[in-house]
Amino acid sequence: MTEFGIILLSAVLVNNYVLTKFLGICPFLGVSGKLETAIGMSFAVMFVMTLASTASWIIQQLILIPLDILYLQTVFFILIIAALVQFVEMVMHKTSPVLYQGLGIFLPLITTNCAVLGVAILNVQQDYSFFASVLYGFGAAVGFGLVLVLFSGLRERLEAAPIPEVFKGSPITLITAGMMALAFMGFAGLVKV
Amino acid sequence: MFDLWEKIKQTLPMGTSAGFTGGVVHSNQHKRTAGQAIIACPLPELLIHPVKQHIGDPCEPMVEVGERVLKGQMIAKAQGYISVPVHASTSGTVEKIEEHTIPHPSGLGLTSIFIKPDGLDEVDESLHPLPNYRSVDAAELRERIRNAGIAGLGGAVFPTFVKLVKDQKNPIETVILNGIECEPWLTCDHQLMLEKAHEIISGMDIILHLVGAEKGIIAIEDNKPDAVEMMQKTLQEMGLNEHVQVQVLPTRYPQGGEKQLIQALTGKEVPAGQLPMHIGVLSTNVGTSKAIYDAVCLGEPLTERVITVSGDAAAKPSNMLVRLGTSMHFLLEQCGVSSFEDIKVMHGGPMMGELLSQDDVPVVKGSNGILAMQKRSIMRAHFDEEPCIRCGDCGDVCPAGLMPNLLASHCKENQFERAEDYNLFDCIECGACSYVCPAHIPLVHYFRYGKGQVAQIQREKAFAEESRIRSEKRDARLAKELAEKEEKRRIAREKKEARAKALAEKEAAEKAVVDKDSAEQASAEQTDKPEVKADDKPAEDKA
Amino acid sequence: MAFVYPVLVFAGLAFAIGVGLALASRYFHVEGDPLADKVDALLPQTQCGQCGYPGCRPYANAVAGHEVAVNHCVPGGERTMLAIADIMGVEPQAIEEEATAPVVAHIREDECIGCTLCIKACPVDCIIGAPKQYHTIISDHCTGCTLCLEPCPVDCIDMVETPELLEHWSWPVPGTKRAIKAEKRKGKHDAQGELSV
Amino acid sequence: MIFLSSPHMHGGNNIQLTMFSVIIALIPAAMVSVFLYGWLAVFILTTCIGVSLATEYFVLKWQGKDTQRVWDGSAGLTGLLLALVLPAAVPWWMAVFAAVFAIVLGKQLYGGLGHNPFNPALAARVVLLISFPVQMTSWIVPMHMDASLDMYSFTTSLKFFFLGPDAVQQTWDAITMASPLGYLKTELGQGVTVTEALVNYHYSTLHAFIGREAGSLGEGSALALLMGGIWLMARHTISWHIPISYLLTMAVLAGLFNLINPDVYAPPMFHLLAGGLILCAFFMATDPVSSPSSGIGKIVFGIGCGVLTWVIRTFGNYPEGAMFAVVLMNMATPLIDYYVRPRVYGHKRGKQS
Repeated sequence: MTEFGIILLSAVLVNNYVLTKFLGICPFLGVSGKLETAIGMSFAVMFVMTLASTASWIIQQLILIPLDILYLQTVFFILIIAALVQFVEMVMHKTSPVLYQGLGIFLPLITTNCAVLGVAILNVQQDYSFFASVLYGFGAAVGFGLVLVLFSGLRERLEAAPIPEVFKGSPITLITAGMMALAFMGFAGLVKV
Repeated sequence: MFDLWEKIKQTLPMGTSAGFTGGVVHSNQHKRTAGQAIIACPLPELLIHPVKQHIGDPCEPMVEVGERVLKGQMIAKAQGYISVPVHASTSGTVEKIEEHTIPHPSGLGLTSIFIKPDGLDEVDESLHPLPNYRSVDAAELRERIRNAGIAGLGGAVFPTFVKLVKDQKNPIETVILNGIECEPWLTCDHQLMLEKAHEIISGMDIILHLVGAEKGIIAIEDNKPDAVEMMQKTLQEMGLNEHVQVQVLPTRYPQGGEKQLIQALTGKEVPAGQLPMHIGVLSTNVGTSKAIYDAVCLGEPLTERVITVSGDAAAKPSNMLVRLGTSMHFLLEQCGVSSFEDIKVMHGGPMMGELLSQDDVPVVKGSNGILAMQKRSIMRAHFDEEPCIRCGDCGDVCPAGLMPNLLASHCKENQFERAEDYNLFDCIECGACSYVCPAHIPLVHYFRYGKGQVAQIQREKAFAEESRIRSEKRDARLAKELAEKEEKRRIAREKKEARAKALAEKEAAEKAVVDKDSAEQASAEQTDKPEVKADDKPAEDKA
Repeated sequence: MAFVYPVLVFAGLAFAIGVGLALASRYFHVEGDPLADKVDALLPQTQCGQCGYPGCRPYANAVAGHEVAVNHCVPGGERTMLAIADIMGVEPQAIEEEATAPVVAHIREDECIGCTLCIKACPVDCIIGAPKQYHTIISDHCTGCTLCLEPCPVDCIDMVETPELLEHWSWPVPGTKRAIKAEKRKGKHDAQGELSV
Repeated sequence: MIFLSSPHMHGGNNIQLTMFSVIIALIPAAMVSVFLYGWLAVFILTTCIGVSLATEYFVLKWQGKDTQRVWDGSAGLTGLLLALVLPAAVPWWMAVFAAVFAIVLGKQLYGGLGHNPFNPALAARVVLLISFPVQMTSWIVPMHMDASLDMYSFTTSLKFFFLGPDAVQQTWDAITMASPLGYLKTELGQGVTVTEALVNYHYSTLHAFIGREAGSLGEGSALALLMGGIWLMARHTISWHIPISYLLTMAVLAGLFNLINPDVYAPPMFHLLAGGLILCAFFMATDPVSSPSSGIGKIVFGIGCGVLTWVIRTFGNYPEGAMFAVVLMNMATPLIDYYVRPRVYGHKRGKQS
């Protein structure tokens, strides 16, 4: 049980995908402009990442290892992730057209999102058990979502601030993200993995 | 957990009193006119009566230019339900009926009736005194109060008769008489309570009788101990002290706000979107109560009221009994204001009142105070806006429990949906937030701006929706017209064709008859016939 | 022949996923375009055609289909543009034409010849009149689209500003001394920028 | 025409007054720092405040803003707070860098006063801690502990501040010592129990309270900080919500775990008095700009700070978690303001109309 707790905590806070591994930066910067969109994106990523780590574990254990074709790992994983994203996109288009529009290009881009592929590959590298890998995927996604939502809150406030012209937009956003990463360093050593 | 927190909060010294949430404390130093006897204002040369002096629909003038009117005569009649009439406040002739600036922050005008007094002050006696009101039907009493033009004199000017209903579903249990007068500078209610205690309490008795309530509370802040004493004494004299009690509340602004007063006295909150009557409470201002007494027992409609005329530019501030329609400049001149150069005239108290434009405007039913303020003292309250440091003081003093700093920033950024989400429309515009703001942000102004914009957006939306329907209807109509035209054309064409065919047939038949004998023409007929038949078919189908 | 298995497995998996997605796409098929409705609801419905489309709905359809920029609605002004940009998830664009003060059309009746041409042009049917009779405009319904000006053969239609109503008056945005100063400075700054360019 | 809306009266509070009251409230703590570290403290204080003010002035000038705003007190306060969270061992360039960072990246780039999402002083301090962990966790021995140490005279201090330990012929080890928190962390890592570690350190609660332990400049005396903090609360310059909920959460958490296993978890009193907790609780977390506005939001903020501080102190690599905790909670401030709102009159809690 403790092991699972450590995996989760590590993925959410200590080894946060965005702020310490610097994975998934493009949606982190791209869809954090509005709180609602960020929350929607968090859920989409949570869904895709959890399923992706589940599916990649299954594929790894049932196909890649038995057939000894580990060199095709990336191709297989991308196939699975692309299908999942396609599926999420269809569901979202049906259930929430506004969110679908809000996420725009970033929704299909989850396909090539390094965080999602990263979670699949790091998972199999760390040789987790099935449940642990699901948890790891979920934890990474929660960490991503947490940071994304926090960041979108900050960015909504920046929107109203009289930031000097040259720093408006991306510069101040990146500075803020950097400050967040610094603050997250405080969690260093929280769990000894 | 949060409710527990709410309880703890009430006991802590952090901008909360036991009574209501938030609020600020003002010192008494501005109540310059406290304890000054009410003096009558002399008759001015012209009286101006705007046709709308209450919340609701405007009235319609019912006098002609040149007509002679008497004091208390109805000169504009109510239109719609939430509306009360306007009465002449002295006898004289109607000089003109045209637009005139009214006491409103916009400085815009409204149709007004100008009356030139004749100095006789002749009273219209069509309204009989009714000292024995208990024997009169409730509906008649209400109608009388309405026809007397009575609206809330505390400043909100909501037609009073609307509230005076005996509703089976929402029986009124408690009647609150509001003698709080929490605005700095104002003392008119205070003085009224000292001088007209009997009338006020009689008026309250009428209200209690009308709504069938058992319990009455007269709420007075503890900075007016003489009024408390006077009210208690009078209640005892009148033998009403069993039903009605005087409740003394700690001085705190905006305790005089209806919702805040109800919370402070009963601990109950008026649910959002509902009225005090829904929780069995009715509250009126002491001045309104006195006006009800005048209308019922003396047969006098609302033609005059007590006003605090003061301000730091007034040499002789006083509490005055003023005829409605009197010019404010005239009034201020009586109180020692000689020049209006460097002076801003304020209508109402400094916390919720409005600065008026330089034009001279008349006194209306809602005027509880007229203050002549030095321009520089006004500017001292309106410093330059500095960036919000989000200290949250505004939230601590907000009696509605809002987060004014966030609300204002959303209004500023034109994010009105967000602002509404933060309950913009629960703001009562009391001004406590702006009063404490260290950054001098005109928060109330932002809320008013936001509310106005939201209303405008709603109006535009409604108009757009209406236009869309009209446009769609037009398109449908045009399509229908087009279809009908086509149809008509087709019918016409077919008719024409049918006629042509009939003609051809007829001709053919005639020809046939004529040429029956001719053998060589029989072959010609054979060639014609198929053509006729082909034409024939559609006409038959249609039939 | 070692590569056959992997290829077959990969192809098989891809095929299975393809079938699955095809089925899902049928199940989650979206009818109509809810976005166009949302955009249409934001437009002022003046039906003025200044956007280059014959009315508000066609423009809404075009915007929802990403065929056209969001900044073409002149009467809607900046607020409408921002709202549409928000819902479409695109960057706001500058409004090219300034929206003017709200106006309504007014017919000078003594000059009207009763030709009914304006009646036909009005997109919201707010002009009443019969042939050879004076026409008049129900100003409460007029959207100020100016489409009736063109067809009038005697130019007897004016656009008049709507009067400011007391009950529609609203507080302007607070203007403090500092805000006014900053505005002035900004103006100067812009002017300098233009000069130096 | 300018429309002026009511109210036409003002209570008289202003930003300058607020800022200067906080500065005044920090004077006792600054005096204690001078008492503990002599001229070193004076140099760091003046450098930080001076550089902050100068940076603020130049940035305002560069942006074409009103340079009079330098005197609104916020830049001076940032400099003062920054100095108080720095250890006495920092060299001059680090103090200058931190002050410039705090004003430029912490505040002015976000649009100046009122718009910074993080507490500028703490942001700068976090950057220093991560960039220069050794210097930032070495604490000069306070003056009263080793009177024989020639560190506190004007010239030695000046040399040390500008040229480093070599210039004063001192080794780093001779002039520095561990703070109670750092010592405890190291000892616990080696399997020593809390009680033993504190005895070895000669830790005394009374000393920690009145200010005789090593630490950052302003952390020394809980007494001086409390005096200032309580005065501010009485003046309503800061509200009680954040400090009380912060300290209470810390006390409850530490107490609870101390009961469970007193060998591993330090007692609550130690946690409360150690490190920068009181300074953070009264002066950093209450920075109005980067903390929530509503009372309930502030309580949530304080609880969050408390939990994070305790978690980082107890489990993390860094001995002191208060600064990280406040900066982390600063990130959550907009969300707290959005989701945790006071109950609106006439509405039921949680249900927005």
